[in-house]
Amino acid sequence: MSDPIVVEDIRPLLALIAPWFGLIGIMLAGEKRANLRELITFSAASVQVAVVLSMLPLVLGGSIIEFHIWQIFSYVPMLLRVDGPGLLFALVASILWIATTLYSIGYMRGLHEHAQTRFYSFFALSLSATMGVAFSANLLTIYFFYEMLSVSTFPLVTHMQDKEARTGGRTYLGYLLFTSLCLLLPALSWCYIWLDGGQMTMDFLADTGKIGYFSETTQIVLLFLFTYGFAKAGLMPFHSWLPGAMVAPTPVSALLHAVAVVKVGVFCVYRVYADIYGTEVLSKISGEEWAMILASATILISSLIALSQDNLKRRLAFSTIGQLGYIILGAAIATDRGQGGAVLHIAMHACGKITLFFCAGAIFVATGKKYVSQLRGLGRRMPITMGAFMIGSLSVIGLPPLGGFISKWYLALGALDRDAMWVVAVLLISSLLNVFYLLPVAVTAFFRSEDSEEGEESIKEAPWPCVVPLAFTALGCFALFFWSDALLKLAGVTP
Amino acid sequence: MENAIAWIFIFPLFGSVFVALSRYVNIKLAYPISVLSMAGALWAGVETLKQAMASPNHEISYLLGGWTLDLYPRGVGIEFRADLLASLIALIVLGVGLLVTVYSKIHVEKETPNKEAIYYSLMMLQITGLAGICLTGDAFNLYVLIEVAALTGYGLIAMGSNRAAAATYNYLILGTIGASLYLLGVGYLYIKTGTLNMVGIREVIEANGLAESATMQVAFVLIGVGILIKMAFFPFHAWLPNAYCNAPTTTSCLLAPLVTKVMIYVMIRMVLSVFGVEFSFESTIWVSWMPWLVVIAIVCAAFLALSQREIKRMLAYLIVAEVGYMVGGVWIYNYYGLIGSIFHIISDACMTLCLFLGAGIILHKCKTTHFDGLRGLFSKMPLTMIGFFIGGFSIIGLPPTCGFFSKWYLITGGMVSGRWEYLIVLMFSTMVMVILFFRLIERIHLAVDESGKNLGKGHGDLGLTKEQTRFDEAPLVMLIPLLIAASTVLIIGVYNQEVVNQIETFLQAYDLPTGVVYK
Amino acid sequence: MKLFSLIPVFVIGVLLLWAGQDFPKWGDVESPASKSPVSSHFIANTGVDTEVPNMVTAVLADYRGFDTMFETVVVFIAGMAVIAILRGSSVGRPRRKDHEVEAEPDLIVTNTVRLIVPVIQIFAFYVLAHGHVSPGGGFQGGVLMGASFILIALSWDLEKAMSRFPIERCLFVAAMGIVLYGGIGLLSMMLGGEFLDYAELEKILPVSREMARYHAMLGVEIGVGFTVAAIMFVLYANLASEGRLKQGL
Amino acid sequence: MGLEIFNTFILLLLVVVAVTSLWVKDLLVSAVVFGVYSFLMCLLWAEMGAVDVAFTEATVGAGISTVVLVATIFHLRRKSND
Repeated sequence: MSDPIVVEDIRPLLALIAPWFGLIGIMLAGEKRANLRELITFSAASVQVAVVLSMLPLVLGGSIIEFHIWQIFSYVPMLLRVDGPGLLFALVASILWIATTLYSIGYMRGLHEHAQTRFYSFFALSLSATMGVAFSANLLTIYFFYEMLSVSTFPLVTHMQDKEARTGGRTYLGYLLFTSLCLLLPALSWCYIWLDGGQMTMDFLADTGKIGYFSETTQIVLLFLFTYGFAKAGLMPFHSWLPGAMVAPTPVSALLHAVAVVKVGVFCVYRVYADIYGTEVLSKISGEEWAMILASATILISSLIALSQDNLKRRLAFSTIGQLGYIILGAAIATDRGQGGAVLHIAMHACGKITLFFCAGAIFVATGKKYVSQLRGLGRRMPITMGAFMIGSLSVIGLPPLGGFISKWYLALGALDRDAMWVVAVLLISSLLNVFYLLPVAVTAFFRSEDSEEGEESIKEAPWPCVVPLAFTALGCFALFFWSDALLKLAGVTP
Repeated sequence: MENAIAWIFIFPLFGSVFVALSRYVNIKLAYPISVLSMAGALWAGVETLKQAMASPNHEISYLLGGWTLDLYPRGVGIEFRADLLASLIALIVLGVGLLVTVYSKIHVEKETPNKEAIYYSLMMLQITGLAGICLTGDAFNLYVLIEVAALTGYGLIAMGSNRAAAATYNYLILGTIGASLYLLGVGYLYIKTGTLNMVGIREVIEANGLAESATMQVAFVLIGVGILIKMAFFPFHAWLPNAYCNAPTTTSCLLAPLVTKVMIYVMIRMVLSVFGVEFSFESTIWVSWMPWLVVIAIVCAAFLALSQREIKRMLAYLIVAEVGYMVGGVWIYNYYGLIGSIFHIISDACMTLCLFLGAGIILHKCKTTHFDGLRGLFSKMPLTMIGFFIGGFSIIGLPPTCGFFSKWYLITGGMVSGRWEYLIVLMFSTMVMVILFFRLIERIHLAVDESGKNLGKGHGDLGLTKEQTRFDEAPLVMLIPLLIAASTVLIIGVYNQEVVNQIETFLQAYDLPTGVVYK
Repeated sequence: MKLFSLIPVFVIGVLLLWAGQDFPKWGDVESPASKSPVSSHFIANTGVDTEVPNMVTAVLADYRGFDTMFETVVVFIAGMAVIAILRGSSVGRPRRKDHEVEAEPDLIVTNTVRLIVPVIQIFAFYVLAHGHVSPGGGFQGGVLMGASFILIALSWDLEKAMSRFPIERCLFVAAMGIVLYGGIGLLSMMLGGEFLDYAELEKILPVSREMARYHAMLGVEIGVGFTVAAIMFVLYANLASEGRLKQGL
Repeated sequence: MGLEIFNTFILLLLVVVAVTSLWVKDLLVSAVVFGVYSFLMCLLWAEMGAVDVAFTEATVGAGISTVVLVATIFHLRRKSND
């Protein structure tokens, strides 16, 4: 691969600080001018999408965009760099932010939630951090934004301010900060002191594979520290924060805990596997086999747990854990196609899963129901919602012509590239399990006769701001399948 | 300005005397005089740092009384030496001093009525003492200045609540023991070296090969233990929490960020400049067991902090834990550990200042700092809370606050010298800090009481009246110092390289191990 | 508990004894402290540098004048701290009566004190002023001066002594002592030297550099004397009356 | 030789006095014994030729400190608990 052309440009920073301006505007508008506040959120999101999109041609043309913000240490800059996978992730996150904003308006107003200003403010902050992670050019920069994201999502998770929120918030921060401060920070420190005489930047582009200077044991230990240190990736046994965080309002669960936060975790892991270790080093050390096994175990176990969950959001949460396992698995396969599949899966799963969460939220807004067993016959009353749920489920399961198929396809190809048949088997089994825990929801809703309870007659679709985004993302699942060329190119996969 | 280093102590010294005299003219003058003289001192501190940075060997010598340095070992008079370390720490002392002086107006009028003049006077003498400790180059003069700082401390603490007197008594006894041990140690040094100048002592030690001398070893132990007592290192910490909690608010704001940190500075000064690296680390056995003591200290202090239900008391134990960090940073014996330790002195001063100023405001507005009284403070005083939690995040070590960077160097140091026990305990206490501060955030943010009972009616109702959650920010004279302190925490974090460069320039004069490097 | 606290005492005792093993001999002229160029400089050059015959005074007030200044400040702080702690602390607490004796001042005692106090005070001045030549100086002179007032307070009562030397005036005098000491230092700095470089005072005094040091030392000793005398009395007055400044013992 | 004996005697006495001042239950007695301690120190200083220090010890240690201690003790319970 020829060296990419490096372009100095401020646009990555703009994408980063657009939410900050949004934040100030949101704060100033306040609770009294709700419409203005939402308008500001919209415009911040639109600006972000526009900025990210405007970088697309350049990156597709083979160049990368860099922007130097600040010198963290004398030898480590805080450097933003837009390359294919980063841009893909940023695109997904920022486009879905717009959808989520619209959805939040319906959801939050529909439920008459409190402290909406705080909600929108911290939402914007989280998106800024997400952009930061997507565009980071070295390990320390990514760590900074990673921590910023942990802290800025805490008020969102504990939005309900009650006992449940406390438990959820404690688990959330406990896991995330424990892993990042106690596992990740020493690992980072270790790399930065010992490599290159302590003059190492751990740049994703320039320093790939340098970790091979360490002894094999050190490499393996570091690999584990990194994998578990980025606990947002939800790899078992550090996954319990994700179901715990489901106490948050649904838009938060949808965007942050199906797209932004968890994807930040897997994206970081991907960066470590693909750009710090690099396929070469990674396939030489035996630790990555273990990473694959752990990821596979996570996939299977979480799918099994998901089967037993009746609470719809918890079921989706465990499904998310499993799907994150795919991405880590793909990154750990250490072949170009496997890692490309991992990147693709970030986008594909995001689109599918956010649809499912939107639907769950819409059902809650319209009916107040949270459990799968309560959904009987709902399909006829809320056809759009449940139809979208069906599409989302199929995409997550991985059936063509939906986006989920492509990423799983490349994951399997990647596994075949290194003759890991058992990985393919894991993929197949887990897809089957996906069918078992996702399809019954839609099937229950459409084909089971409803309980004839009092007051059920009035149930109809959720408010339009809820329904439009979920229809949009459901259609997005198709779109991702048919227009996957650009994505493939961004992910660095040759079809 | 040629005599900037002298103005550092002249301003607060004369200021304090004039404040003490202001009662004969108009008591209202006390506050402005204090603020003005502290501002002057801060300016002198900045000048001194600039001069030290500009001078060729990165230090300036100021000879009090005008006696020359020519005579071996280093002259007959008293020397003030501002190398980069000294002038950095002195600058922090003066900066904290100015902020606390500005902050103190309302608290002093309320808590120590009719004693404002004496209060401000003692406060400025305290700062004189602490800044002097940083700058002096003479082992005995250091003792005198320690006494100045300690006595003013006793006075300032004892002016607090009813129980302050007993707390002061404990502090006084322990502090006196510590100072006496230090004095004995200096006496022994003089017996064996015949000089009191710090650099002179080191020169004689090196020239006469005194490393094996029993007297020197005992002197090292006496001085070391004396300073450990003064800095409230764990088994000797008993005086600190009571003293800081019962003291008047501004006293704790002034003493908490400075006293322990300045004593750690003294330890570093003793280890590097007086005894020398070789003697301290190679000829004594402290290196092998000090980190283990540090481990015990940090763990115990962390648990004690966890068991508190009152902000000021929690912060006091937190300081004890932080002292453990810094002492550990010195005794893991390497270059990065010392950078971390020195940087942590600076950042810890800033962040503890933040926290104590914030706690003082909470006390002023809510009349309590107990955890139960904190609900809804975010909507009541958002700016104060932002400042307070910037301090908290820095203590946890979240980027980009300065606490992250000092912790980074401490971790690096622990790794380079292979002191895993220190590293693990650092991680452990970081988690404790996370728990401490997010528990506080929970208590402020959530409508849940300690046992987990929901208090409000859901939907963010905190179970408080409208009156209690109304926007009611702290007075500007308190808010501005807090915000300046908070932004200093961030600024030092962002410009950490500027600070670290100075520390590195300072440390390059000493022969410290930097660890083996791969490649 | 008492036995327990003996342990550190013994540990430190053993440590100190152990340290003695390589001490120089008692009064050894070859010991580092005696042999060092610093000591020799004091012995040989004090007279040349400062014209002061008593080396100790020269070392205290000039060579190490900065220490002495802060020692004076320490005394000043002690007085202020005692006032700060005690003032208002006994409000509402009943005064203990168990050792109070209701009696007129004893005639013999008061008359003796009447005779002896002026002598003490003159002696105090002598000690202070003659410190350059003989043992003595600001601290000792100040303490003697303070003691004379304490004697008055002991033999009559506190109010009598305070009528001569009210607490407000005490503080003023104490502060003035520091201003005097620091002022001389500042003045010499203003005249172009370093802080406390008395020799620069030759520019305003009609004497040589050495004699300028000599006279400046007298000045700072007077400052020390002021502060110490006033603070000694403040300490006694406050401690003897629990900060009420009435009656006393 | 005579000086040696004198020194030893004074030093032994110092230890005895120090222990006594801790031992006695009556704080007033303790304070006075402490004065004695200072006086002995003063003798030692004088004997060593440090007349300045001896003078200071006499005025401050044996004089003012004792007075201040006694003045304070009059406002406390005279019996010590340990």
